[in-house]
Amino acid sequence: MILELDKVSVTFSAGPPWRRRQVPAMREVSLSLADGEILGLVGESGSGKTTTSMVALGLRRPTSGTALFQNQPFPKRRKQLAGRMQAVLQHPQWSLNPRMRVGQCVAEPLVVFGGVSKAEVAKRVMGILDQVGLDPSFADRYPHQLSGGQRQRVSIARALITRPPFIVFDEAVSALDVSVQAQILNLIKDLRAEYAFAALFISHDIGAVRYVADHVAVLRHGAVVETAPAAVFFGTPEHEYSRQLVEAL
Amino acid sequence: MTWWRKADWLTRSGLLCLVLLALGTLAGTVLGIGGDPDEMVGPRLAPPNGEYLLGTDELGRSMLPRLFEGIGTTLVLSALAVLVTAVLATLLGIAAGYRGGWLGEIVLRLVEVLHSFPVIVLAILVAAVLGPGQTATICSIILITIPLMTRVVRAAAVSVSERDYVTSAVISGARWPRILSRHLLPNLSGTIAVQGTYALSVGILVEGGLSFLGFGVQPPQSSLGALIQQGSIYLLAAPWLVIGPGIVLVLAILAINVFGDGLRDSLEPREARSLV
Amino acid sequence: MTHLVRIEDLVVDYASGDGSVRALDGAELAIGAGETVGIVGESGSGKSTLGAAVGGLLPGAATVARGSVVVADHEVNTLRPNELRALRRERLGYIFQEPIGSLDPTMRIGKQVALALPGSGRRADVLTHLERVRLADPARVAKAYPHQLSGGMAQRVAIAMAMAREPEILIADEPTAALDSQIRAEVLDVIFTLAAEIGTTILWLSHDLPAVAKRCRRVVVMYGGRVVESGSAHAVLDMPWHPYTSALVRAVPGAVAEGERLVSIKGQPPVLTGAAEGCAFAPRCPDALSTCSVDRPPVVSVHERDVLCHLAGQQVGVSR
Amino acid sequence: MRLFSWWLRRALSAVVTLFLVSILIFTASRLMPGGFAEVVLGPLASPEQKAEVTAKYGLDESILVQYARWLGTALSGDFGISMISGEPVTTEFGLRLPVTAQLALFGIGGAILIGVPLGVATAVRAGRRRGGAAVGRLLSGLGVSVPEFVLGSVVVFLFSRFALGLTVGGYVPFGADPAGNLQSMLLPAAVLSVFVIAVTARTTRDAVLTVLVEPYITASIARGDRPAFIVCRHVLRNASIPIITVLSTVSAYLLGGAVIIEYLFNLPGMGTYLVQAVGRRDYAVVQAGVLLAAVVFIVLNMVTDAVAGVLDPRFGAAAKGRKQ
Repeated sequence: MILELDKVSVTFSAGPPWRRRQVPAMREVSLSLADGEILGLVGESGSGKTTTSMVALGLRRPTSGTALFQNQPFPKRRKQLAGRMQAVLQHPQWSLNPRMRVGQCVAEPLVVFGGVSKAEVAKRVMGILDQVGLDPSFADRYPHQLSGGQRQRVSIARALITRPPFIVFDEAVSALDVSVQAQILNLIKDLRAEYAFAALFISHDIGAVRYVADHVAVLRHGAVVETAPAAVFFGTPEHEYSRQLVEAL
Repeated sequence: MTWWRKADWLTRSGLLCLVLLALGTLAGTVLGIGGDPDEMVGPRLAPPNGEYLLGTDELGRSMLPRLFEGIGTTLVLSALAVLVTAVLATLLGIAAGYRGGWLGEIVLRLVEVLHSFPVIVLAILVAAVLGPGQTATICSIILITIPLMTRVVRAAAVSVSERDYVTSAVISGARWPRILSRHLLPNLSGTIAVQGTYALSVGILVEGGLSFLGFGVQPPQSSLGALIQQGSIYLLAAPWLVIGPGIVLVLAILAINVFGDGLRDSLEPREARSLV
Repeated sequence: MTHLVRIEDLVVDYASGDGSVRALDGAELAIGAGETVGIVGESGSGKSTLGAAVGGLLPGAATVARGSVVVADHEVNTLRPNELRALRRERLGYIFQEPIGSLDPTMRIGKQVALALPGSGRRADVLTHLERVRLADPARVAKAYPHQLSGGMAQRVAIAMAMAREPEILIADEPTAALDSQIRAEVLDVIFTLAAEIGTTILWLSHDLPAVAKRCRRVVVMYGGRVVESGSAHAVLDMPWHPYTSALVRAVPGAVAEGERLVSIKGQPPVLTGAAEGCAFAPRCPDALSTCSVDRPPVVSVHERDVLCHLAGQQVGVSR
Repeated sequence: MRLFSWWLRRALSAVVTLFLVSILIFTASRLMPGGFAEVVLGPLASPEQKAEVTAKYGLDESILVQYARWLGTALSGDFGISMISGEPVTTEFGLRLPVTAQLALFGIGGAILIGVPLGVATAVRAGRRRGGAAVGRLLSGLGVSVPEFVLGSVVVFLFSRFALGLTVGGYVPFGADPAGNLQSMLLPAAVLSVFVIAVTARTTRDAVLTVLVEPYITASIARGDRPAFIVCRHVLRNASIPIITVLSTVSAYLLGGAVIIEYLFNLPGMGTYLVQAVGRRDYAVVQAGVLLAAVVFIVLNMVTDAVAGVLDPRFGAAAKGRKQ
């Protein structure tokens, strides 16, 4: 198993110190993700999708329950995870540092990981840009010279450059136009076939999830209401809420 | 410079005016144009004439070299102070904005305490403690400009550190020196520059005010504020003593403000909306 | 047949940092009273600009370079300010994308609705209007401030305000894009039933082709600042004539059969700086002819269906 | 209830700030050059005399005890005795506060009556024509760029040199001669107002411009509302928070003593007094004056927050959620 969440709950505290309220964001969420598998996570806004992705990435510790990555608890030092997990996040306009060239952006995870020569980094950057369908000349451009779809390609290139076994796609295609969204979904599918990474694919778009995911989990009010293999889920959804989602397709 | 091409005429004139002022002063001081600022050369309180372009003061010193010295002192003191402010405010603002937690609370509280004093009153308190002079002027400017700049940098740091590229860098395993140097500082530099220009104009204003009250730069050293203060004693008999430094002072502050406005507009372009 | 809205050869430019961007590049549209029209397009296709142009609501950076917008026999672009306001007040209703943002955050809902009502809006009238948009507890909503409402509730309030004066035309600019999928359907139900009751013509701007096809009689597809295809919803969706429309239909991930590959459109939507030389879709079009990138395609009209494509003549010939 | 707890927090926070401010002022006053005894007795006093004064004022006790005593007496409204005049500081302040307050009133009046409308008008007009923006920027820039002492000097020169109807200086209390008082206050108030009005107008313009692009303004325009209606019903209230914040800053600045104006026009207000006190090393007066200015500022800030909470219902909620 690459990722295992076992009865993970996360609560935020709100209110003044003398009257703290606990706001639950995840309630006993259990999910598991095998190597090379894509798990689609569906839910409305406020259902706990983002918190789940934060836990999966080790950016937030569970209030209770355990989260295991590659069968081990998340290390204290972030550096130990370098190169092993990456994320493609939501907002196209802020996914890339506007002050860094595309080449530097893509190279960053590799540079942080260390132990790779400059020439090797440059070679790998060109290679991965080609893989995501961008011309090598893009390496010298700045993000503001790119369209939304191109930026998302750069984000995917950055995520893949260390060849991580696990990637989180958090609403990675939601902000894209339909015609470009299809390109990116196809790209994700093609790259998965080649690199065999496992992924958590988070989206409120049930159609996109159906297209890329092997397994589906439905979140509602912070709790998982149904998990099933994609074929089963879209054929015979069990939970009432899942049925509504599939019907809306 | 793409920036220069995009800027409008007003912003360009502001920057140009500032550069000319600084270069002119430098040239005037280095080349000794108009003679020695401290030498009593001519008649007392002579109006501007061919020999003394800006007239002479009550001791018969030529005003032109004194004005050069004055601009130099004012600009150097303010710039020095604002430089310190910029460095401190950036560090404090990022610490409070990116790190947050108790450190952020302490920084915000300190800033609020400093912010609780009216500008000139704080300067007076500093002058009372340190005694009038250049040190007091610099310290006053720093203490006066630091609260606002820290707040603005903090707010900007909060919003930058919430952006996806910072999260992505953290997920990649990047540690804070890299986050700071590659992500935060480059994306905060615009905000810092804009706030820096505003702080510089406040700095010049404070120097002037403090020297005008007699707590700033002390004679025989001259600064724009000190020149105006000394000149105002002979205001009726020799208005040129005030007019020269006054015009230069207004020009310098205006140029900086106009330039700062232009810089801000280019960083945060805002559209105007008609209500029709 | 007289049209309620008639847009002819409309060209709109936006001033931007380095020059200008063309948002509308000769858009043509005619809408009759009582129609339900869905305007579909990706971001940058010009649909929002078109919607804004109907009410003379273009922002300051926009200039109308050419063309006319006629609403109920008034030429919008040349109306005097007070005539334009009268037109908006008496004939038009607008709903925007941001439900909570469209309401004044410092004013209670009841007060805002009252201000939108004709005459002096009384409390009873306010509650009636809030009930009409099927808000569960109108009295409580009337007392609330916008930030205390959910997106769906706020959008219902916005609908109530837009429909308060029973407009002839309702322009809804992506009214559900910011809402969750379940609430979307409910809000759209409210809009369409209310409009049907009052007899309001609907102009719904959306990027969701299937959703539009479900609710609207007519679909208008925009690309590169022009209307590239328009016609009855079923016809356009079932047998698209324009290559862009057909690509768009096939690019929706939910529509593709299990195990089948999505057909994506290569390249990116264009950003025009001036009039497009030929067809704006030509660089991405799989069937482009050599004329496509040089000559602007003419409108081909057959059976109340308009297509803007060099290929359309042949296709129509074949399918006839 | 929630509002109350927010209020409690806000008040506590103000008290903490005030406490820190008082420590800062106390520390600063201890750091001022020249020991207390030397200042009282002059530089020629003998060591015995110094020891006597030191004991008398409790200066031989620990610094904490001294601070506590100072704070205690200050809280009860006793700021000690001015060393120059020998009168209680409170009495001296009582004489000078009215002058400062009157000046402040003129300034605040100018800011509200001229600055705010000017800012609103220029912001609303900004969208109408292009090209005029740079000129507007230049003018508003000029307003905040002319230091009071420069403008003041010009005014003093003009009115002293040429007979323009008003005289410079010669302050008379309002109670003694209202007409003469107004005549003497008119010029300083006018000079003061230029800066204050420019600052207010700039902030107002910025705030209004920000509000004008909000979707609810577009929605209001789309409903066919008139510009005047939109400004009164929607724009003003939503732009109010930055505006009242700048008004409060301006007020605090004015009440803290429009030091330079008072000095220049020789008005016997708080500012002039404070400048004299520093010059004569009258530390009790400096301490009290600075503390008073800070208190005014902090109280005004609290009032501002209160007004903001009333004007914008989100404000209280946002301030409450800040610490999450």
